[in-house]
Amino acid sequence: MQTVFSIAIDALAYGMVLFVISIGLSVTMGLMRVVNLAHGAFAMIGGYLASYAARDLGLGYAIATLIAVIGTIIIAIPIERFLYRRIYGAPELTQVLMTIGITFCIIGIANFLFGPTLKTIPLPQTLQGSADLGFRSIATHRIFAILCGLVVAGALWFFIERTAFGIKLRAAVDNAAMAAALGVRTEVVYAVSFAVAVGLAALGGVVGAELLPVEPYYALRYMVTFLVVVAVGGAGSIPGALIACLLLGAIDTTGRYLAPEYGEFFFYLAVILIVTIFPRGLAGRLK
Amino acid sequence: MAVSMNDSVTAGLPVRRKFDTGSLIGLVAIIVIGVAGYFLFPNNLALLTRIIAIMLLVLSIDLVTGYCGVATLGHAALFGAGAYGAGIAAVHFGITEPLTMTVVGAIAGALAGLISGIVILRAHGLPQLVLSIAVIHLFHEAANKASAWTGGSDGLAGIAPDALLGMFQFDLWGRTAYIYGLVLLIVVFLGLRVLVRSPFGMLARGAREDPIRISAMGASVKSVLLRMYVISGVVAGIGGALTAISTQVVGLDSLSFTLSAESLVMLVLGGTGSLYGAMIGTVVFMWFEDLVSAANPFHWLTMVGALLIAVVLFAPKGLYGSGAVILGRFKGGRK
Amino acid sequence: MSALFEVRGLNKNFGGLTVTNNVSLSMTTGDRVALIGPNGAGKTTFVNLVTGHLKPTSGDIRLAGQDITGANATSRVRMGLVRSFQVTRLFYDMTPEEHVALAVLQREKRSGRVMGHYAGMPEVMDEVREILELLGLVELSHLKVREIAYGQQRLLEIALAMALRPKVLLLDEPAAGVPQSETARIEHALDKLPSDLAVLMIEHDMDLVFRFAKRVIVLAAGTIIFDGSPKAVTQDARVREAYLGSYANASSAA
Amino acid sequence: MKRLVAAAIAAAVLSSAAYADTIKVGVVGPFSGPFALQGKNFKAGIDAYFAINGNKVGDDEIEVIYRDVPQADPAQSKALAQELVVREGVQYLAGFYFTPDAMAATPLLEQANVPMVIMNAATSAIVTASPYVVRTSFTTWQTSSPIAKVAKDGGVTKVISVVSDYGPGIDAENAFKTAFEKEGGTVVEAIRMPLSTNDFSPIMQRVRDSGAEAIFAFLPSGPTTLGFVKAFNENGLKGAGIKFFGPGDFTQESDLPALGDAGLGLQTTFHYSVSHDSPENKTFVEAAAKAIGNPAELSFPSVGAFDGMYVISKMIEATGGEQDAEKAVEAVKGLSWTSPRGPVTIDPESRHITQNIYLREVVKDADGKYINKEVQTFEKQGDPGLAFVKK
Repeated sequence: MQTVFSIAIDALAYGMVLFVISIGLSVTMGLMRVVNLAHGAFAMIGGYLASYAARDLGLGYAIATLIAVIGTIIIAIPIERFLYRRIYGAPELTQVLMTIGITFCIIGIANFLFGPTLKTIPLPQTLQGSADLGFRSIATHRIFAILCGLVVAGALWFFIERTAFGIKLRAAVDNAAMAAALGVRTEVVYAVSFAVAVGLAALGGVVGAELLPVEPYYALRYMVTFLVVVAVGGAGSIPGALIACLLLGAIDTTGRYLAPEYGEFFFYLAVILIVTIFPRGLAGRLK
Repeated sequence: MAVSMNDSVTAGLPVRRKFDTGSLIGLVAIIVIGVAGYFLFPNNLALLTRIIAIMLLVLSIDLVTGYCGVATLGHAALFGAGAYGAGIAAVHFGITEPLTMTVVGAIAGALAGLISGIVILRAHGLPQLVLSIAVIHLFHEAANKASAWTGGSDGLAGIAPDALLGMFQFDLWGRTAYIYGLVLLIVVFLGLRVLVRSPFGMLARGAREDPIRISAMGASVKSVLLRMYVISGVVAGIGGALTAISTQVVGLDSLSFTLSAESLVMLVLGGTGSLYGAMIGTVVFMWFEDLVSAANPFHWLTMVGALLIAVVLFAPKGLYGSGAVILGRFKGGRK
Repeated sequence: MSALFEVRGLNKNFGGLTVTNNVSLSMTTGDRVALIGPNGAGKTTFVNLVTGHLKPTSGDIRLAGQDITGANATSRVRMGLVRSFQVTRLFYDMTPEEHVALAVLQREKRSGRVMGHYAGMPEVMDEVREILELLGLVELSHLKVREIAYGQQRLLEIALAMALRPKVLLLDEPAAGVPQSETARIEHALDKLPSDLAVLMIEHDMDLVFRFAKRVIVLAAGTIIFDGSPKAVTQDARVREAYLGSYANASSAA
Repeated sequence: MKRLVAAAIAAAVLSSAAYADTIKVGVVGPFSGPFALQGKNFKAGIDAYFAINGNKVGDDEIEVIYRDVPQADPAQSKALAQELVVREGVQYLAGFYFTPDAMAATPLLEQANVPMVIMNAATSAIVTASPYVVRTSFTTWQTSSPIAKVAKDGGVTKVISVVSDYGPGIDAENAFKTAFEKEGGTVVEAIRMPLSTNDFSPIMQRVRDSGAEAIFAFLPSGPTTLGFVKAFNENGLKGAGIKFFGPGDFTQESDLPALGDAGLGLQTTFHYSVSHDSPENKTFVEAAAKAIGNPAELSFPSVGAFDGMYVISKMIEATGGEQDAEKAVEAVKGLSWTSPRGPVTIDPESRHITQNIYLREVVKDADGKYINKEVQTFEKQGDPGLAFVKK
């Protein structure tokens, strides 16, 4: 029983970290219909900025995170303006080519600027160490990541479902021409949602850095994981992504506990199974 | 509006001809470039052979992606199956005759095509992409686990193919391997030219453009795609076997996501839906990679990235596709 | 004795909503039947049930005495139940000749061939020519479909149906979207359909219906409310009721 | 025609060997991609050698030509090795970070009359693939075996082995198991986890459940080691007094700053520490740090490359610049010298390097820098893995 509990906690923590990092991608893929393989690259930029701010400038964790999110958005604005805008509505493969190209460039530049070594983001005193749960201990930063995930999920849900901007966004997604005719400036809507997605990526890069350390190849290394999460959840759905992350986290964690040598088989067979049963992602059926 | 008799109609009439000029031009081009490569880069034949092997993989992706519209990031599974098939045949079963090894590779590729086709064709769009990713990881992991057969991450070494046709040794300079590769490429190219013009080729093109219409004609789209997957497995398998024969070692990289993604990039770079696009994309990408990584390995990734972005911005249909459009416009302007 | 095509007690519910309600009809060789009904009457659902794209909640469908209720869409086509589309579904980068050739090859079970070109198969070519000639499409046979006019694309839809040599043909609004001036060509083409073929046409254009059909079936709210001669249809009180207001054009056209 | 071309090439190759006073060495390694750091270390080691000893052997000048294989890719490695031999006319092949890349190139050696000096690839079997292979790095068996004695001496009898599920990981597991059982200990459980594992918490749970007193772990150096060590600490295993052992890939110097305090106290066995205290190493580190630019990036492949160049220079000396692979290899069999890592010998039998393996502990030095401090020396260790190579 204790073991089951213990695995469940690990699964929850891992799933929530996945959620924080991937949810931005779900926004770009589901709401903006862009296969954005460069998502990990933006998360990585966030990680590097936070690491630079915290380690080299000696700023606090909260400020470093803020700098990472805002900085990444600022970096992303020209990229959106000059590159992404060219591929909205383009065929999937063209989007793949473009976003892989962007990823390669960002990796190359990061490698040049920061070097190939691992970069860490020093945690504040409160997030260091572990909390004792009685039967086991759990790292404090994992609890923090779980909280972050919940806050992000709630805020994003509110943003999309309950604000005027959310209404415009959903209208633009359903029918861009119609939304434009009704006076919605779709360009602005797209730019803002892109900024939100990038900001979330950066936040995920910072919060998840304890699990997925920042280094130049971060952007490629975890690309597949992000894609899988979004596809399983159903692109564009927040509850879908949340359930997918928790489910995949649980499968992954259980697999690695019970039979680590077959962990990979477990995970990908489960992915195949889920995708075949729910071809539009988990949210496709839940709605 | 309705176009009555004009020159484009008459221009279309020669379709009736039995002789396929397009294939002939392609054939001549491949031979000329191939022979030129042999004499211009006599010391780079190993690299050229590698380009041919990857070209076969890219052609194979084109069959399912370009002609049938299936998005896949897991096609190296077919290539790697061919490579391991030929390699295992040589190392564990003593089948070292190169032609037989190639056939074994083709069969292994076809089998892998069947298996991945069955899985991948169960979804569309992004979920399909993810299924293909899952497939390649499962193949990779399986090969890693079966290290008694595959050598695991250390690679399958000790493949020693016999002399080709009993006469031509696979030598240090890689001449035999290169010429063998070139011949394989020509055979595959001609075969694929026939295939894409054949009734089945038309059916496949139709299945990409409008699957509902195809099923209203009484053909099962899924069966068309699956058959194409198997055929594409044969082509990729031959490419894999060529690698196994020419390098005499097979590594897990031949079953990797990286190779799958890279070769898809090469295809899109050249332009999907045409055999020339696939071949041009491979040559340009690999040549560029070789050139840049030799010149400055520390920055080649940035430059390759810039190349890809430039292609999307300035040649959105890929190098060959956009080239053809520009050429067509030029011709049209002259008329 | 059985009819060539028969639908018995067909029902389809979506959740609590009954979209097709106990529909029965039968057709024999050479029939020319028009299925009409106001918008929302359930015509599209009916077509989807018959072609196998939807599963009926109950009831069965028989073709040439054989129960095909459980057969999937493609095998129904192979058994001789063919449909055309209301919105043109063609391959825009292929020529009309290729379209028809593909249909002929598919019918002949030769579409799986990985070798050869249809131009090298004289019997296929002859038939393709014949069909294209019959429908007046020969001149366009080597243009890409995207380059030909919409009216001609509609003709090609009919050509494809003919090439499959069906026993029963479902024509889903063959004249939809075609300008008035060109409907004559469509009508002309419909006249060329083999006389032993049973045709069920779904159409809004009442002129076309009256000229083409020997029998008219009216569907309203998922139920057949009329099945009889074109003459009788305008006199029928229930039909008038079903159309009143919602379909003013029908009365004026009648 | 064909024969003519062949003859021309052969002549070109031969002439470059006979008359050239420039001797070319082809180095294959990961100079870009996720492992670029290791390639950079190759280059730093080689540059350091030239900075200290000059690039001349007698009248002959050594020229190094680099070729990039970003990830394990034997086909590419073979193609590049072939190109180096045939086009560039290199007399020596060297480098090779990954085992399959080295294996792929070995069939060329005999025909090309070229010796190969392995500067990193750590699978025992490579030296058996061709008589022209010499290795100046280490094998996973060599670095993983001594820690069994450390564990035993520390009073540990039950150990759980956790390794990445790929060739070197399995080597490490077998090496440790063999050595530890010989010492009389038991490996209670052997876990192999996929290379792509990011979250190690469930693994740590397994470790805890196994009741072992210590963990033996092997992961390839790089990002995952960080997550592993952190998970070890955060899941309370460190606090519970479970000891941590592993070969030095875990605590390569360039990863230490990222590990930070979490790494303190980790005990690993390895053939080289950047902090090794000897005059030879001081000179080496100075030159290599200058060559690599950022001293924090300096790590173990540099010393393999440095000694590899030393071996090659001895080969050139012995052959007088002539291309003669057999003579060259023969000349370095049994060669002994003092490397930056300590005294070493090329074992005449296996052509693998015999060297000291050190037990090191991660500590903070006087400047607050994290280092691997050598605390114990296992002298003259050969490669125990050779005995297990399948013939």
